[in-house]
Amino acid sequence: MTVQELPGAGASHRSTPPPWRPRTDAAPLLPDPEPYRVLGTEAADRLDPALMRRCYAELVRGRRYNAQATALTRQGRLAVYPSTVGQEACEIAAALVLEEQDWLFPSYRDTLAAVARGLDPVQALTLLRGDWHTGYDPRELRIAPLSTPLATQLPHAVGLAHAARLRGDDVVALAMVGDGGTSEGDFHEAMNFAAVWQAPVVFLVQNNGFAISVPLAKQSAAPTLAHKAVGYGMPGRLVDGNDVAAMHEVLSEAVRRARAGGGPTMIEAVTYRIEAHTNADDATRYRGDAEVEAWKAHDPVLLLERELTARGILDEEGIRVEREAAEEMAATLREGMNADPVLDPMDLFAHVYAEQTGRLREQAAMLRAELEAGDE
Amino acid sequence: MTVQELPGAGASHRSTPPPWRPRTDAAPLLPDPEPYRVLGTEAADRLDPALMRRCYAELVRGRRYNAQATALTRQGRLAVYPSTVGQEACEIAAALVLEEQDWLFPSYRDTLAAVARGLDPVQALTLLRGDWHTGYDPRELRIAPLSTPLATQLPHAVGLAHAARLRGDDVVALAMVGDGGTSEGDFHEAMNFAAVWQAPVVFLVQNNGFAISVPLAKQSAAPTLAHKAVGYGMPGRLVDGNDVAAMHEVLSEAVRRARAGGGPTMIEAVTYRIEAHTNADDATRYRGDAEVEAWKAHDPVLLLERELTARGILDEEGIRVEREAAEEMAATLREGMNADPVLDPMDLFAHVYAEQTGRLREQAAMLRAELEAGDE
Amino acid sequence: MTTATAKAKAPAKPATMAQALTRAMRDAMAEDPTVHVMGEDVGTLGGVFRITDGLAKEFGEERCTDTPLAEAGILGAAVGMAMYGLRPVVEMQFDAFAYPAFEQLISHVAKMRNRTRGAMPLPITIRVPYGGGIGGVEHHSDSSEAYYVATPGLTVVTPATVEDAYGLLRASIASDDPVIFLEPKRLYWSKSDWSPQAPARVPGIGKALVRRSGTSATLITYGPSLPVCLEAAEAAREEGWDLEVVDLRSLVPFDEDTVVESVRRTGRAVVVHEAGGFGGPGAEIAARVTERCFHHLEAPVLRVTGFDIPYPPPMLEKYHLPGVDRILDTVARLQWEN
Amino acid sequence: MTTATAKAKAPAKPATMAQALTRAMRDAMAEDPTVHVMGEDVGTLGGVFRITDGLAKEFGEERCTDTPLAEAGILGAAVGMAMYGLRPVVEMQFDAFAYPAFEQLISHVAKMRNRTRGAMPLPITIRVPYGGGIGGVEHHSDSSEAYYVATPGLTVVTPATVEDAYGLLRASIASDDPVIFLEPKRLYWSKSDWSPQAPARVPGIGKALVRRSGTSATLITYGPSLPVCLEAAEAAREEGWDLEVVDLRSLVPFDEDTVVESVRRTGRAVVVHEAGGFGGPGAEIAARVTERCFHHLEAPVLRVTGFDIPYPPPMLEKYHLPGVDRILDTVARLQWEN
Ligand SMILES: Cc1ncc(C[n+]2csc(CCOP(=O)(O)OP(=O)(O)O)c2C)c(N)n1
Ligand SMILES: Cc1ncc(C[n+]2csc(CCOP(=O)(O)OP(=O)(O)O)c2C)c(N)n1
Ligand SMILES: [Mg+2]
Ligand SMILES: [Mg+2]
Repeated sequence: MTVQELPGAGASHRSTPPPWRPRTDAAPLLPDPEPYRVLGTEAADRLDPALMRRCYAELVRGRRYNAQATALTRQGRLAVYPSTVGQEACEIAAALVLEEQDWLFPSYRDTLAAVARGLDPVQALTLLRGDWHTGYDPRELRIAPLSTPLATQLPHAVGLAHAARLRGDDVVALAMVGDGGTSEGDFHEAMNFAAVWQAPVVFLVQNNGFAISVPLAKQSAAPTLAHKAVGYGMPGRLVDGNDVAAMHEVLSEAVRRARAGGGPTMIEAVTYRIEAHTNADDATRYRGDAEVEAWKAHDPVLLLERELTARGILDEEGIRVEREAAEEMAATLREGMNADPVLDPMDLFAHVYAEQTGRLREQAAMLRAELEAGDE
Repeated sequence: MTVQELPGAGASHRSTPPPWRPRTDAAPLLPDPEPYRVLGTEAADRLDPALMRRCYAELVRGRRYNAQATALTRQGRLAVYPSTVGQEACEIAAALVLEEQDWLFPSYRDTLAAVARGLDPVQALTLLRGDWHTGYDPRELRIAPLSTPLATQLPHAVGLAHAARLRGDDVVALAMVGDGGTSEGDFHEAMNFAAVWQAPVVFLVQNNGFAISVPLAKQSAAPTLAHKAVGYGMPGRLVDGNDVAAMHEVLSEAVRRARAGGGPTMIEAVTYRIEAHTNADDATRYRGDAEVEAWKAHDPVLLLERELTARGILDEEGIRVEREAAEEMAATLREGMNADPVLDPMDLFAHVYAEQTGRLREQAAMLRAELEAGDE
Repeated sequence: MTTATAKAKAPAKPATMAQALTRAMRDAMAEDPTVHVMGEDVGTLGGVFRITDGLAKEFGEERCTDTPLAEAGILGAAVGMAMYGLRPVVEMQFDAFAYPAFEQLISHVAKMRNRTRGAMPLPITIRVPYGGGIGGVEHHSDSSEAYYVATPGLTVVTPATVEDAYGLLRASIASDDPVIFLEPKRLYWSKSDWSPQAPARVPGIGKALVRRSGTSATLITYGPSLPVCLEAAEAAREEGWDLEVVDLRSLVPFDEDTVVESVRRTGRAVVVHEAGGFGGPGAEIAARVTERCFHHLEAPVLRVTGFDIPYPPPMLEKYHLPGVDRILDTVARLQWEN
Repeated sequence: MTTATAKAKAPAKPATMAQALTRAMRDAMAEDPTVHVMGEDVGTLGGVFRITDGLAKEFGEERCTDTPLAEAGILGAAVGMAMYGLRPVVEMQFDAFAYPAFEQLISHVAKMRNRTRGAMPLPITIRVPYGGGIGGVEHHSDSSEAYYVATPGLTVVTPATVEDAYGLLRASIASDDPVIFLEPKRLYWSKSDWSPQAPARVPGIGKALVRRSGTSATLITYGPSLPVCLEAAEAAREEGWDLEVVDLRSLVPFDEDTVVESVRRTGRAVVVHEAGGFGGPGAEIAARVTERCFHHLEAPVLRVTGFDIPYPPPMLEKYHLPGVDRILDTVARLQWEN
């Protein structure tokens, strides 16, 4: 094709370009500049007392669960534990907003969300105890395996939600990831697939300020992480991640939207990792006490406790009851984790394939012989 | 840590959360809703006649280059050619806005940008002729190898720009990618690194409507691709990619900004791939004529030609001169490509490592023996 | 194997490997509504090699889907779909463009069954057009099987004939394990008069086949190199060698018994493949065959492979690819005098 | 080897492999301003294994940089930096977390020199802590060397001693080719009284070392398995075997000559590594050694490797890792009676 042959040649130079319009209106996709808050604001007048009591109970249990798990690392009962102290509101809200048929896709840090969804804590901690990788059947409670490779669980959530939608099933997938995880290519690809497919997924980004030692400022230059949503054509929401009422509301709304066929939402929960990355980490190497103290004053359990006490929804007795329940849970967990797991080395060869290859049969036989020789 | 021990316990329930502010103001990062245009608008009054004559000359040559390259595929002189007919304004502007010391990172489609930057067309087409991979020394004209794996060149551009900045050198990197390429994880990671590092990079996304057969609607649900920028904290700009004056202006501005230490910019050029994906593709399988015709009427060469003729900057004679120059370039290219490339099979073993491994020496000896036996 | 309706709509009798592959997906989709095809350009266009031609038209875009351009996203989404009970068939457009999906493949696809103690198998078929010989520019001709072979949990299959293209792809889609299905690009247009109306009863995954019987030595090969080996075996007759040719058909599982039986009989063996030699699948085959046939071997097992270099540009690929002469030269080195 | 200023600031005499690695980077950075260290948590924290401890403090964050969390981005940016003349030293936090960077590695890092006819070499060192034995949860103990070994253009190095950790890392950083530098995690805290003040003149990349002389059979190994092999060799004395132990030190280039010389002498060989056996590096070693030592071999070359399974959870890893008993059992199968 040369210029001469072009159909428009000779026409006025004010020709109109091919029609253009943005595919969607960007304005409604953009997050508010301030994290959404309920506790301590007027919006708290609308709180559902029963729901908040439930949240309070879960938060207290969650806090206790964190303390217990960390204690178990000190006793050598857990190989490693990434704590969610300070992030319990996110974990709890994520679990509570889902229906039975929905799916949760936790990251390696989110054992608490899995426990709050109903998973047995010992099963939730199997990976971190080290007797097997995934300590539960993901289909039972619809909780995907805890994902160690960061952000890789996000496309899984999209694919699962998409498949359910194709099948006509009423299923929403909620996928959790950290601020650091948003830098991975898999985050990007998952967000894009979800938006293009209008899959019923909710992406919950817990911005806890750090990826191990790396602070958010070295991770992203975005106005907020929630602003990433607009680039995929989905709404981004910014929430105070320590405000369980706000978290529950915003997550519920996103789940409702997804369920109704309105497509995916991304939520940035602004929160803080109060403890070190894991028990193996030394947080004093990369952050000062002042920041930690400021965040401790904005503690998710405390925020709700104050709100509920001020409103007379919770009293000393109520607090005592929940703490006792939490202690019971902790005792059960301790007990469960004190029992040595039953190990069968021959499990190594199970489930590599549906049917064992010849080579694996041979290797299994070799190990069996070694074990038998050792027993003698 | 339990609730009781928290420092804020007992305080008023209207405590203030830790200070919050968005890292940057999102508003200036957002693209205008309409692609920026100069030609055929009042902004054209400010055009620099000399620059526009230069652009015109390059556009005419570019169009001719495309025609010639496609002809070469029919003659079997090129294995494959991805044409940029309709996209010449993007290709030319990308080349013209760079200083000598700057770097261009082309995708596999962007041989024309490389040629417009000064690369010998035969060298630019070596990859597509098939006698070697990269037909030129990238350091000579500071043109990175044409990148076949999509979006993988983007982090290279960021790294190079970052390195130059660390060294205190005045270097800007301009990286080109297609609409389809924005879906890849590497696009995301490169954008993020660039923004966090405030690297002097300009990302030019040519949205030509298709990734082979896949239309933009199946690729992204974003309002515009330029909206992706805000999620990284860099400005996104939307431009009419067929308007070389607009392209030149917006790209220059971004390059200037990068050079001045203002960080990266992402530009979406709205354009159209007039021909098939490559000569091997059959575009009738996935799109109708009407769309193509509408875009032909908005041809980049024609748009400029009309503007310049209307303003008396270009006349019949000027057009003739440029066309003749383009014919000459085409004749030289034809000639260059008609010469059979000199092949040395032993090149296979050169430059795999700085120093050949023993195994490679052995394999090279084997091939040499085979070739000698064949010669006998 | 197909339903009555499916038969009615069946495309013309496939003659090429490409057509047999299309037909295999089509029949699988007709039989099993959980089979979903996905990838770049697989829908409207039918794929750049047209292997998925007609599937979107027959089964709708939701069963044969043009995805966004992002291989990790494609495979990751397929994992999620498989978790929900679908059987995704993923097309990677070219060998080298499967690399972005490597983390999903290694850390999830290959391990999911094992890490969930069998609770969550992933019946995903990943079709990868592989190898050279088609004049492709760089990154379009890799033989990447070494990566897949070294990854426990993956089944690695590669057909060399039109019949096997159909049979092995059907078997791969039916498999409850993830399968890397390597399609030899340069055999896409190879022909046979095989007819799907009466599909030959091809052995399933994990069974090698002796494609030519012989007594002097065994050529062990697969995929794109099978026709070359058969040609070499014909040419070898002039030199007085009667070569046996074994087509592995799957690299994992590796059918040692068939190979070992042959090599014990012939006493000599050459492994032939296009992938680079160093650390390539041929190394495993040679090592294992030697281990099991040591006292039957008259000479060490040799390998004829692609050179240990990045895949060459189109005009030089003929020097790189294992050809008849190179195979015969290697057979000649099998210590016939000793 | 170091400048006067550098010496003045030098950290205390390294005793562990971890410290030797730190010291190697430090000395390289002090000598050559183009050496840049980058990766996740390498700056302020000094890396999760503390291998980059102190570098950001001594050389500034621009020379030792905490990157965003994205491995393809890290390696891709390093490619661009190397194109501009820097020498990036990239840390991948764990073996399995290098997989996201696989496309950059295979399609660019390994090929850039070749595809530009030598115009654009990429002197990048990619440090990958690898292997198990440290009680890591899934995805933290992979032995991924098979992937690297099968990729032409990459040099693949792995130290087994404190001295080599220093010497080989220096050599890798100095190399004009991209080097995969595999650090055996469980040897990070292994000790020696080697002193960097008088660095032993260690042979550079591509030279294997006989770590123990012997006459009965050769154990061929590298990285984390070297101490196990040395222990096995000691234990073997009781059985009457005098085992030679060869430490490969680099898998690419593979120092065939040293290995072949040893095996021709002993007539028997076992390859030992932690990576899975099927398609693992041991296959190449066994195949090649057999090819070159065929008539000297009393028995086929055997392999003791990790099983062909996803890496097991911490409590079961001891059953998976090649240990002294498994090595001795295998040595016993080297057909001593024949
Ligand atoms: C692909 C990948 N790269 C690196 C790591 C190592 N790693 C584990 S946790 C972590 C930091 C994660 O930060 P973030 O996403 O913010 O989650 P958080 O730990 O704060 O919950 C890193 C780098 C990993 N698990 N996966
Ligand atoms: C990583 C990768 N995946 C797939 C391909 C195959 N491929 C080549 S071009 C192309 C479409 C590219 O579309 P776009 O980015 O819009 O660029 P355009 O061709 O329109 O210039 C595809 C899928 C590739 N080259 N690289
Ligand atoms: Mg975090
Ligand atoms: Mg395009």
